[in-house]
Amino acid sequence: MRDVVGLALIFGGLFFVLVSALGLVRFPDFYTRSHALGKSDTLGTILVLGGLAVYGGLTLSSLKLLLILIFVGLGNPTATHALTRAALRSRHEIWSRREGGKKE
Amino acid sequence: MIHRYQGVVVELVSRAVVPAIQVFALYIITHGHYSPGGGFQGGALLAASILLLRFTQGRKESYRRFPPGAGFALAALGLLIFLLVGLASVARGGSFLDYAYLPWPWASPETLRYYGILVVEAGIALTVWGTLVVVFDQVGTRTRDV
Amino acid sequence: MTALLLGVALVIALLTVVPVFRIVAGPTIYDRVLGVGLMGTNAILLLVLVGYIYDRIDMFVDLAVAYAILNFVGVVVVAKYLERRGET
Amino acid sequence: MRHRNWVSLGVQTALLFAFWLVLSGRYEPRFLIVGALSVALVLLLNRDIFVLHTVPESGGGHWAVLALGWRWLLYVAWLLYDIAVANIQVASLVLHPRMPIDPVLLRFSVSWRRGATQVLLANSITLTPGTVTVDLRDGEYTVHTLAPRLAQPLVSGEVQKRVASVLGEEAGHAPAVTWIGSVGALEQ
Repeated sequence: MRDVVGLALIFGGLFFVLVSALGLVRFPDFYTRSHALGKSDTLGTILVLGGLAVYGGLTLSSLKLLLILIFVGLGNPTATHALTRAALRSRHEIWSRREGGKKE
Repeated sequence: MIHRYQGVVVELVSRAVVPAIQVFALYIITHGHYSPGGGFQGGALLAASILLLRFTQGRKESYRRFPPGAGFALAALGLLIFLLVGLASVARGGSFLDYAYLPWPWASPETLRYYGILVVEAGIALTVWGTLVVVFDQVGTRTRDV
Repeated sequence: MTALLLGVALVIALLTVVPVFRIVAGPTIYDRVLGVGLMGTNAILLLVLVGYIYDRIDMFVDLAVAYAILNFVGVVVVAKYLERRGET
Repeated sequence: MRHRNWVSLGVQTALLFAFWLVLSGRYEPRFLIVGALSVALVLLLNRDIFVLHTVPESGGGHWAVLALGWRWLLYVAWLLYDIAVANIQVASLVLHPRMPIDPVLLRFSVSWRRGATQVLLANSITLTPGTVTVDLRDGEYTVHTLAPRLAQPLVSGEVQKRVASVLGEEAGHAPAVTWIGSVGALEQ
């Protein structure tokens, strides 16, 4: 039972890691790509680490996995924010459909 | 290069994360012979936490917490600890860093080895910590006006 | 079970090619740093998975914590540097 | 030092020592002593930057801390659900062959002044549907969104209300939102 739940979480996480990789390729500009790190990759990491913690059972290592999970959940959005902020401060323009933008 | 970061997000998250990083670094230092790591890695993590503060708190705040000269002092202190422990065993007829010969006769060799390694790791960590911060400060102030 | 985890680890290792592509192709410096950040989180996952595969999770999880910390510090510091450069 | 700074010092000590216990995994006296010394050293080094000092007092007596913890749990559960929804939306956008995105910036302000609440809102925005907090200055948020409809919870003020209730701030009304098409337009 625990194995099944853990595996389901791991594969769910794998899907989102895949989505973030795809997003990094397909999105047209930096700001849209940052959504891949800020969201998809964070959730993917949380799911995979959570799945591994469930799979491992209640051990010290699983608790440490939860610590990494909290750290990534706090650090990833902050890093994304720091980067997008730096880009905005440097007047990096956003891609917009209305202005018929071309993929960078 | 080091100016007050106006972004409250990065500043507050760093403030929350830095104590945790330092506790983790101390864990790495003190559990060096049971898990990966040891003095060098722990010292590098301590230096990373100071760099994070340097970048997110601005020069004035950050220099008050960790003055530029403190890096030299820490590095020297670490080296001194390392040499003292090493030479203490030489003085009692052992070889350099032979913990069993430390001048603490009522402790068993087992205990001596544990505390000897602990103190030496702490010395290495202090040296690495101080040196890395000094290197960063030098590079940072050199390139600031370029 | 180990075989499944090995498969997951292989897929993540293959996916790491994508951030590398972003780091090489750019086009802006921000894209490159973003690629580094994404590669970092993938590396954390790989470390933990390898720990389970080799049954040395107690050791690899410490490495993963250290890597997570350094990844965060690295991206924030580079972002801060880029911000200063951009403001002038 | 005011009373609530002592409380936050106590909470910080407990958190760090619990962190140490999880990391160390050895509970012989010598490791506990080393742990206590380490935590004391870290507390000494960082005594003036505890982030808990900036967390607003939620009123009430000693039970207030427990109530705060409970509200946090509820909030994190809601956030996890929202992150899942957000990612399914982003995934559908990424996997869609024509990729129907229409990125815009939007800008709104909040009335609360405490850093902790502002940061919580900023990171919640980054994690939830189609939005990334690009800038935050004096309570004024600049948000990048993949498509205007994805930012609906922000426009209606729902996210702001939830974050405010966690840390006991004034919720306020639905914010006045300005939509901005480009970074160039932001300058004026």
